[in-house]
Amino acid sequence: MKKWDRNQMAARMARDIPEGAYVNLGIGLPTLVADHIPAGREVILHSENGVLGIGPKPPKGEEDYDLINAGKEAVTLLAGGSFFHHADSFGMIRGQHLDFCVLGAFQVAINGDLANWHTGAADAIPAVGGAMDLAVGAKNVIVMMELLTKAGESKLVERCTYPLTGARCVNRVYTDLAVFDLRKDGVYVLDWVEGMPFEELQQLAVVPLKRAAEARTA
Amino acid sequence: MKKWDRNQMAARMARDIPEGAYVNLGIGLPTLVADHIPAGREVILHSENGVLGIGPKPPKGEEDYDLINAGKEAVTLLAGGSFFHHADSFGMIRGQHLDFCVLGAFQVAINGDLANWHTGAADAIPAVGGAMDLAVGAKNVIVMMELLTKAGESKLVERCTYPLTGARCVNRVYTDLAVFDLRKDGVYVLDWVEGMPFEELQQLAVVPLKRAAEARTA
Amino acid sequence: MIDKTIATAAAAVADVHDGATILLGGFGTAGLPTELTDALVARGARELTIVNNNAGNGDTGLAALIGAGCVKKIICSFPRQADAWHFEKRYRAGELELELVPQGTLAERIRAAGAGVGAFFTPTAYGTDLAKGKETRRIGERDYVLEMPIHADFALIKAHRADRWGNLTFRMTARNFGPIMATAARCTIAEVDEIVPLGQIDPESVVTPGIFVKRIVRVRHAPQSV
Amino acid sequence: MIDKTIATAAAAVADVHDGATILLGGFGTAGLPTELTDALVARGARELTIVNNNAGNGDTGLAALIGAGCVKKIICSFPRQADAWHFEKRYRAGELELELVPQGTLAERIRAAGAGVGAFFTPTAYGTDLAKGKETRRIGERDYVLEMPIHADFALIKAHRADRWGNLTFRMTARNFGPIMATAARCTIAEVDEIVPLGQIDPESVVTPGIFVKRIVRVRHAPQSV
Repeated sequence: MKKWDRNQMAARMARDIPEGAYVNLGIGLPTLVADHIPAGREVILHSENGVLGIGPKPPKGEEDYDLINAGKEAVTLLAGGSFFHHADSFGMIRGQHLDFCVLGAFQVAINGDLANWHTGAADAIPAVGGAMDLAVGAKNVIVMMELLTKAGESKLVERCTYPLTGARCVNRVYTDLAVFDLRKDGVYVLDWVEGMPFEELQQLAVVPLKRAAEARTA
Repeated sequence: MKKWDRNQMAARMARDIPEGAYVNLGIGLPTLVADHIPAGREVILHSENGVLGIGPKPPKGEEDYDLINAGKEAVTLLAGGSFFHHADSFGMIRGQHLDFCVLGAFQVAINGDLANWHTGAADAIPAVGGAMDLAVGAKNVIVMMELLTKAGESKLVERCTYPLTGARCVNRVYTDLAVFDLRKDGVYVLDWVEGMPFEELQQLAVVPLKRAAEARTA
Repeated sequence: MIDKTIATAAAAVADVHDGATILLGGFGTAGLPTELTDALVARGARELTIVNNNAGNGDTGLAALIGAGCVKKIICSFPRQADAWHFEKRYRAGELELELVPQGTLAERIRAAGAGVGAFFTPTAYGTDLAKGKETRRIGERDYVLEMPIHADFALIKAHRADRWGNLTFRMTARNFGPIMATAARCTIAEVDEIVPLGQIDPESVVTPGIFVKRIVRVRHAPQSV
Repeated sequence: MIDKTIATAAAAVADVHDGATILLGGFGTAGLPTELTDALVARGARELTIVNNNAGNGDTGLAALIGAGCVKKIICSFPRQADAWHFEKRYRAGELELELVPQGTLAERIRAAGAGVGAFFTPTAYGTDLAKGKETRRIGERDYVLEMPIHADFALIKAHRADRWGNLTFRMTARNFGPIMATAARCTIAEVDEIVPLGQIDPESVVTPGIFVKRIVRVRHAPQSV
C-alpha cells in the first residue's frame, strides 16, 4: 500500500471539478489543485482578496505584487478575469455563488463540522482570515488533509475537539488514503489507495465508514 | 407683496448650496435648482438611479435614454461624473454621504416630520420611490413647496395629517413666501418676500414663527 | 469550453416555471430587458412574482405580462404612472398583490439576497406606514427597521457587453438594478447589445463578474443609441 | 473649483487625533497606503483603533505604528504572521486589544457603516467561538449572527488614479478593502500613483466615486510596477 502524495491528492480532487465551476482554493495543499485541472477543462479560480480567473504563477522576475492570491503569492490573470472589492468578494462567498472551496483542516467531524482555524492552545495568536466565510458560503466545502496526525490519530472524528470554523459544512474530504463523502446517514468512502484492504482503512479512520455504491472495490 | 415664482424659489435655494456639495434634486420644482447654481460654483448632482455629476439637459434630438435622472428625463454627464448600481447609489444616500437632498412636500411639521408620498386617500395607488431613503439619508433634507395649499391652508403644520415619509428629518423649507429653518426650539424665518410684514407671514403660516438672528428685516 | 450564450430569448426563458419569482431589471426604459420580457410573455408562465422598480406602463414589457394575467404579485417602489393601466386595473380588481418597498430598501434587500445576508436593519421608512408590523430597533442614535432579503428564481437583466464567461458591462444609468439582481437569482439571464471575445472586457471595468450570470442572449434590435 | 489634492502625506493626516478609529487599506502589500501610514507614525497620535486585515509585519507601516505605541486596539481577521513581532509583543503584554473578525464579516461591517445599515445578520461564524455572546437568529433554513457596522473617523487607502473630484480607480487586487473603507469614514484620504485631469477616468470604470473621498495625495515613490 502506498499513500497518495500531495500531487496525487490534488489530482484526485481536481478530477471531480466539472467544467465551468467557480472554485476557491485555500492556502497550502489546496493551492496545488490548480496545477491538476485536466487540460482543456475551464475552471474559474476565485481568491477572496478580490479576483476571479486566476491563471498560473508568473515567470520568475515578472511578479507584480498588486496581483496576488489570498496566500499573498503573485499570480496571473486569465482572459475573462475580473477584479472586485472585498465586500463584493465575500458577498460571492457568503451568497453561495462558489461551487467549491477547498480548505485544509485540523479535524473534520462526521456531521461535517470543520476545525481549521485554531488549535485552541491558550497562548496561540488567534487568526481566522476568510475560513469561516468560506465554510458557510461555498456550495461544496471540500477538505484536503492527511488522514492521520503525526501521532497516527484520525483527523476524521466523531466530534471536533478543536474550536469550530463552521458547523455541518464539509461535504467531502480528500486525504492521502481515501476520499470520504459526508452524508446525512454516514461517512461514505468513494475511493481509497490501491493495495489497502477496506478493513484497514476502517481501522485507521476509526469513525464508522460505509462503501459508496459508486466506489471502486479494493 | 409679490410671491417668489418657481425660478426665484430655486435661485434662493441654490444660493445656499456651497461649492463642492453633493446634492440630490427631487422631481419637479427641486429640479429647477440645477439651473440656478451660481456660475463658477461646482456642485455635484446625484440621481438615485445611479449617477453623480449630472450636467445640463441634452440638446433636443440628442437625448439618450440610457442616461436619465430619477424623473426619467434625459440628462448629460459632466467630466468627473460616474455611474454605479442601485445598491451603491442608495448606500450613498442612506449612509449620509449626500450633503443635501431637495424634495417636494404635501406637509412639513415643525418637528421636521415630512409627508410627501401619499395623500392617504383610500383609493390612491401608493408609490414611494426613493423619497423615504432620501428623507433619512441626506445630511440636510430640504423641502421646496408653496407655503399654502390652493385652499389657503399652510403646509407647514403642527403635526402632519398625511402619512409620513420620514420622521424629524427636514432641516429647512423654501417656499414662495419665506425660508424656514426648523430648529429644536422652533421654526425660524431666515428670509421672506419683500413688502410683506412679518406678522402677515405669521398669520398665513399659523404655526409659531421666530425671526432668525441672521434674517433680513422686512 | 464555457459558453453561456443562448441563441434566442425564447430559449433563455424556456424553463421559467409557474409560480417563479423573477427580478426584472430596468429603471425607466434604461436597462429594461425588453426582448427577454417579450419572451416571458410568450412563454406564458403563470402566478409569477415580479420584482421591478415600477409596475409596467403602456402595453408592452411588464405591462403586457400583467395584461396577460401572468403576474400574481408585484414587489416594487413606484407602481403609480399615468399609463400604468394594466397594473391599475388588476390591482383595483384585487387580482394583483402589491408589496410596496422604498427604492433603496428594495435595492438593499436584493443585494442582501445575493450577498448571503440574512436580514438587515435600515433607517428607511422608520416611523412610517411602510414599517407597520415590522421589527424595529434603536441602534446608536438612529431607529431602524428589519428587512428581509429578496431571493429569486430568475433575474432578467439588460447589459451592454458580455463575453462567453458571462462578464458584463452596462451603459450609463442602464446599470441601475442589473448588477444586484444578477447576484440574487438562482438563474440570471442577461440580454446584451454585444458579445465580445474573452479578454476584451478590461478586468478592472467588469461590473458583473460572470459567476453571477448563467445565460446571455444577444438582442436582435439595435441598441437605442450607442 | 473643487480640488481635493493635498500636497503631502503629512498635511493629509495632520488632523488625525488621539483616540481616532482608522480604517487602513491593504491586503498583503497590495493596496497598503504606505506613505500615509508613515506620515501617521510621524504624526504620533495615540490611543488609535486600527482596522486592517492584518496586524502589521516587519518593522514598517502598521507594525511601526504599533511599535511606536500609538495603537490601543486592532480590529482584524488575521494577526498571526511569522514577522508580526510588534503586534505579538504588545498583545502578549496586554497592551494591545484585539478584536478578531472573520474577513468577510470585517468587509461587510465596513460596508454596512458606509451604506447606513444599522446591523445585519450573517451566517459566518455561527456556532463558533467568534460568535460567542452575540445575538443569533434562525432565518429560513440558515442560522445567523448579528453584526454591527464599523464606523471610522479616517480611512487611509491606496488607489491607482484619481482626479480632482476624488474619483478613484485601483490596480488589480490592490483594490481589496479600499472602496468599502472609503465609504465608512468621516474623512477618507487616498494616496494615489497618479492624478489625472477631470474626465480622463471613464465614468463606467470609476470604482470609488469622489463623494466618498475628502483628500488625495500623490505618492512620491514610483509604483512598484505599472
